[in-house]
Amino acid sequence: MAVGLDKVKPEAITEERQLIVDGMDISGHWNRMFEQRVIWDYDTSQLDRVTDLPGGESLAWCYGCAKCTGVCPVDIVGDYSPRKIHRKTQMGIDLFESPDLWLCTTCRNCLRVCPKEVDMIQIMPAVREQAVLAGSVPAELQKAFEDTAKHGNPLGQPQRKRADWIKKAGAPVPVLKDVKRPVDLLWYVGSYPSYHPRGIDAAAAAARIFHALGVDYGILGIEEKDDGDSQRLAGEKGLFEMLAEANIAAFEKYTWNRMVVTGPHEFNAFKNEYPKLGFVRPIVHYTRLLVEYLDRLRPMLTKPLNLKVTFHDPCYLGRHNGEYDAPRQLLRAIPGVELVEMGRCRENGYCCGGGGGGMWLDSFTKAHTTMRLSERRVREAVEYGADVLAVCCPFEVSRFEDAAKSTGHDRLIVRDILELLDQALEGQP
Amino acid sequence: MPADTILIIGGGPAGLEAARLIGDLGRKVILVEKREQLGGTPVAESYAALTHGFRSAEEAMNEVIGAVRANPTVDVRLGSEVVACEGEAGNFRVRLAKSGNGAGEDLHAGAIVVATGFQHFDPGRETQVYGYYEYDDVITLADAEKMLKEQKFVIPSKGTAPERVCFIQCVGSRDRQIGNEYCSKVCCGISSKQAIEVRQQVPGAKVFIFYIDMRMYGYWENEIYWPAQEQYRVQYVKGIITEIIRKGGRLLVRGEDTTMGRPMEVPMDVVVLAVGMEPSSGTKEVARVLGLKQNKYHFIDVPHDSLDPTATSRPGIFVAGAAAGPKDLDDTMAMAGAAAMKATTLVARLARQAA
Amino acid sequence: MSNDILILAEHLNGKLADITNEMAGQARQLAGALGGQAVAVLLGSGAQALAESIGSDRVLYIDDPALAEFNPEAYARVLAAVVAQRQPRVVMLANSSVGMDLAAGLAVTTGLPLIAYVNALSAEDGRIVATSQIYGGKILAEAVPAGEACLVTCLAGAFRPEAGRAAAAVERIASPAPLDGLKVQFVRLIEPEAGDVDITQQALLVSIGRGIGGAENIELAQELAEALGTVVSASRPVTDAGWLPKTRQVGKSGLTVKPKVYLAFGISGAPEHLEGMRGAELIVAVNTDPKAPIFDVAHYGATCDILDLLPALTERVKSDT
Amino acid sequence: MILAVAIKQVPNLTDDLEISADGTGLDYDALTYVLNEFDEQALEEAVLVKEAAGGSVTVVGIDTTGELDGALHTALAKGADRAMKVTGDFDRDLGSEGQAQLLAEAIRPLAADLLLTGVQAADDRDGQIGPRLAALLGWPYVGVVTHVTPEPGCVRVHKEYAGGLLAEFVVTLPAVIGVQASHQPPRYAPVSKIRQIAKTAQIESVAGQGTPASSSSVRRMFKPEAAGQAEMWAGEPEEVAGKIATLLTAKGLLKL
Repeated sequence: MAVGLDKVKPEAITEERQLIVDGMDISGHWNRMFEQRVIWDYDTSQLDRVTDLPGGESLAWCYGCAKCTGVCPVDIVGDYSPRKIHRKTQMGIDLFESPDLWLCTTCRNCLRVCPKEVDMIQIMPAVREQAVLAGSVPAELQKAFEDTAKHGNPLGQPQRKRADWIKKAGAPVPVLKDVKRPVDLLWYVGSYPSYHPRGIDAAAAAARIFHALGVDYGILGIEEKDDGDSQRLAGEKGLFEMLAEANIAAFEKYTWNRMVVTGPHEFNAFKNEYPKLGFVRPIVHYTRLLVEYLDRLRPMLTKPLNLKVTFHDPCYLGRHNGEYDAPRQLLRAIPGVELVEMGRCRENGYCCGGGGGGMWLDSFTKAHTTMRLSERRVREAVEYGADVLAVCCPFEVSRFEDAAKSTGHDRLIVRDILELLDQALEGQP
Repeated sequence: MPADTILIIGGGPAGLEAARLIGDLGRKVILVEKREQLGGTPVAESYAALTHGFRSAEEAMNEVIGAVRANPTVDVRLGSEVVACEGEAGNFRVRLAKSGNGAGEDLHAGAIVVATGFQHFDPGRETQVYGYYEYDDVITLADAEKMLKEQKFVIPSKGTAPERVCFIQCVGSRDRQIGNEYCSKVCCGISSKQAIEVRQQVPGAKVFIFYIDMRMYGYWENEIYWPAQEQYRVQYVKGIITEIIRKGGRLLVRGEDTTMGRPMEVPMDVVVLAVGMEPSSGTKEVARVLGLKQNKYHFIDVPHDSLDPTATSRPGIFVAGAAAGPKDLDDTMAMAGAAAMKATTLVARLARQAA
Repeated sequence: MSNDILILAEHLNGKLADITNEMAGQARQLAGALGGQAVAVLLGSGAQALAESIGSDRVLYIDDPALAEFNPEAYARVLAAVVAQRQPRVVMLANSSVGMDLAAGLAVTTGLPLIAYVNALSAEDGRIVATSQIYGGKILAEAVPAGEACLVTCLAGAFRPEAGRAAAAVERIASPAPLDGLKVQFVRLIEPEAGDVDITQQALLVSIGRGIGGAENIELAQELAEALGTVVSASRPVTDAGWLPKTRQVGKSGLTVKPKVYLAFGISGAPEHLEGMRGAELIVAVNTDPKAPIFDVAHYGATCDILDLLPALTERVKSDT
Repeated sequence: MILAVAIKQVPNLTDDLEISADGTGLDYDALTYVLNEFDEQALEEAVLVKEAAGGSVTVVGIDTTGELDGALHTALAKGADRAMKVTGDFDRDLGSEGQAQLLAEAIRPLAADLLLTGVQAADDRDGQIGPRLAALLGWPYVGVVTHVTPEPGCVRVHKEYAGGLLAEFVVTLPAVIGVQASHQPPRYAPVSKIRQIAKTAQIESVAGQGTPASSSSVRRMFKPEAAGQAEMWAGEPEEVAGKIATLLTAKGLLKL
């Protein structure tokens, strides 16, 4: 099947298996003859409810040009786009109770092209917050909120085990509490690299690379908590603020020059959101940091990998923060790597589906779309002939690996750029 | 010796502006107006606020009228019509008749500016699809202007504040069956302006605009359309209304929501028809008396020369404003300035050549 | 004041609870050290036989139809009267659904100190010393009462039972306190829902705790249990979360199990849980926290991740059989 | 129905607990606190009763940590209507005996019909608060309860015994109920809501009268002997699986 052609059956023609109206059996395809087709009212109060919220205003600005629909990753696997949200709410459909509310991954591709700057990155969190306050949240997302509130990470792992991964690092990992001296870089590891087995692989690779390069750094260990940005975008702003306050206090406890982060979501949080809470410090994503070290790193990359690699731009590194080149520079520095670009790349990069809370809405999203965004992306990588799908966001490795399995493309290897660099490093097995 | 007087026909915005400018240049101007008052349609039809700037129409027009009245070289003849015209550029002999009593006057003019304006399309005239004369609560932009000016926008049949108001665009415009294929240019903007005013005066009212395309050129886009949508939450729905029926004490407008691809039947308290512009009876009559060529729609034809947009088919006679086709006030005033300059320079040139 | 040790005998559905004789044994030792007697108090109706099966020095059997079933208010009244009359050095109650309803209230009405969650009780130079197991079994606190006398609630399994030893004398008396005008009315007993499997009848149990992480991982345990021909049981957090039915719960508020082998996966070993499974012949515990109390009762232990271990073991079992 | 819920904070047991220098208590400075999980159940049951029967819920606690506000805000976010704290110069290890005395004074003026509290807490060294409160207030008490159904003038409760056996009681109001588990899992209070409430909510403060003395004292606190009896297996999951399989075979539970 050609990529992108499988659209969901529109909701309007869903057939009720059993339906009796006024004593008449209109089950099955007979439904279609009797469905309510006329728009009988425009109850704009639903739109007003959205636009009355701080952050929700811009939904009213849509003049229906539909540019967003053309680039919305969700519309490709479902029936959803900001324009459609505007029209539906204008017609009186309640967004607060609609599954649409949870489908947006805040990937920012709509905002990139929107002539009216209808900003779903503000609208969705604002509306979701109200839904969260009203207790109307998909169960799996609520579980992630609860876990984050209770344990400081959405995986529900104990806080005291946050630094346990360093036992698997294969290189010394300095913890600031123990080193007791200023460091050049504070490495914010992040929840998935700290707890998720595939995230730990990337964190361990980073530790080995930093060690090989002689980077002067330290981590917060068990003093680190989830950045909370995706929870904010999913509607739990209070949780974000709570985590941010705790993190900022931990950051300020130690002396360091710059912060390096593993994940784009965390990068976005510390660069763009934490400053609103008074935390303004230099932040760098690991790809940019390693590009700075490239002159020293390149000679160490001696083991050719001989792979055709394609790169998936993380929404929160690329579109949200404008970094497209650093990851590619790193990949090109690896001997034997042939970099092939997918059709959707850079500014128009496709979304893995994990942003804006999508990471914790897997079954929900699955139920409302024809396929996962990650599955759609994996197919594209295969279509463009890649052996390896390279990523640099801790959400993505497990998402794409699962997607490769579920789409039958087991041959596709998914690796964090850190893992590929580590693999090419001299002396690594 | 060519005449140095310039005749201006029409005391609306275009005629007034032309008279003011020519008068300020020290030339003799005779301004002829059929009505017993100056100010044209904005005054005669009680316009509320003018775009752009939302200034009171009455106040703005009084300023122009005052400037004309205060100018000693401008001679105003109210209640007068041009009934005959002979001669050529530099030497027009024009007969004026006092409306009603037939008293006449002969004038000698070096150039003429026609500024006889437009009239609103009569929505009851053609196919009656919107029931303008049938339903009290179906009104036109002009009717709405009056209510807005009085700060009393109500459901006409009840006298109470409306909850739901809609505008139907392109009434009498862009319609081959009616014979008006042209776009009236201002109705999208005026509807949006009125929608803003309704939202200001009746904050509880929901306002919808049903449209084919929103045609908002120039400042209308950013000064009217975007604020109407973004600040005043006017709802724009693509898909024009085809018919209006009465249901449960309300009006039910029926059409298709083209974006959703579904029929719509929407209850409304007030329906405002965005009627377009047609040439006024004065425009058609003056064109006949002066022997000016008219276009297919009976507006005064201007030769399609972009370098000369105020010229008519008769040298020495210029046209300004909506007499030459639908136009907003900004364009009308600019065209009046151009026509004034054209007429003045022509008379000066002829005088120079004669000397 | 006497040097007697009073114990509240506990019985339910016509059966004496194991802990009664556990306390009786400890009470006799303590009474011996203090020069008093271990006196069990049994409240009931038509329960003479039960009274006779208690291994204390003496048994005070208070027989009243109002005491046929446990009623916290009636029990509290009677006990307060008995304590007032007998002035014991120590009153021992079980840290059970019954004892927990009574002890703290009795402490208020009698003015005696209460030491709870006791797993060790002794007399040092005539003074009572009791050790409480608190903070989920992580901490022990050795405490002494301010005065000479005190109340304690005892953990199940803490003391060796005085098995098979009949009471020397059963004194049957009427209730020393009026039992009318009760504000608490017993209505009925509700047997646990049948239909689901009976985990008490299994020779082998795959038991999971909070370490399973989420409902989605229950399947891993189910697969192993299926391969082993048994069922999955759980600690309280798992059934509270609704991941498994209540009938699978092992522990204080669940069921007591005594299988040949008990596989405790991701169970930390709160005292309430240990109470329900420490009787298993062989206990294997797997928990990533090497300090988890479950390792105190387990015979074998490992600290690997159960989410890795469960599929590995399932695989192994399938390939072995 | 006027409902009251008595709550308390307990050390977070997922932290490593340390003993203080004098060996008679915990190192309180190294602790973080959470709401006693049974109190969380009691609060949920109270809110469920309120939702079924109407009325109001007042949450009361002794502020021994200086951090009780957080727990009270959470309770308000979950549906409590009033929050009260008893303040004073209290020790961190103020026991159930002292807490119950202070709580009884604070609760008495509320004229509550029903007081719910957690059946126990991890630090109840000197017994549970619920029965003490009941005795001090002169109200009946039933504990280990999993279901509270409001009826006119009374509540019908299910009390749990070992093995899943339940007893049903009818308790005349006013009464104290010790909750083991609410009949629905406690709801999630969005942090957004808690923080919103924290900005606006009024927590009523009641000054505690004196510092109650304890009738028993801890003379030594210690951790249980480390390394219990278990023989520990090292190694990868596959190796552990192999050892378990061998054991099961030896016990005749796994037939080759």
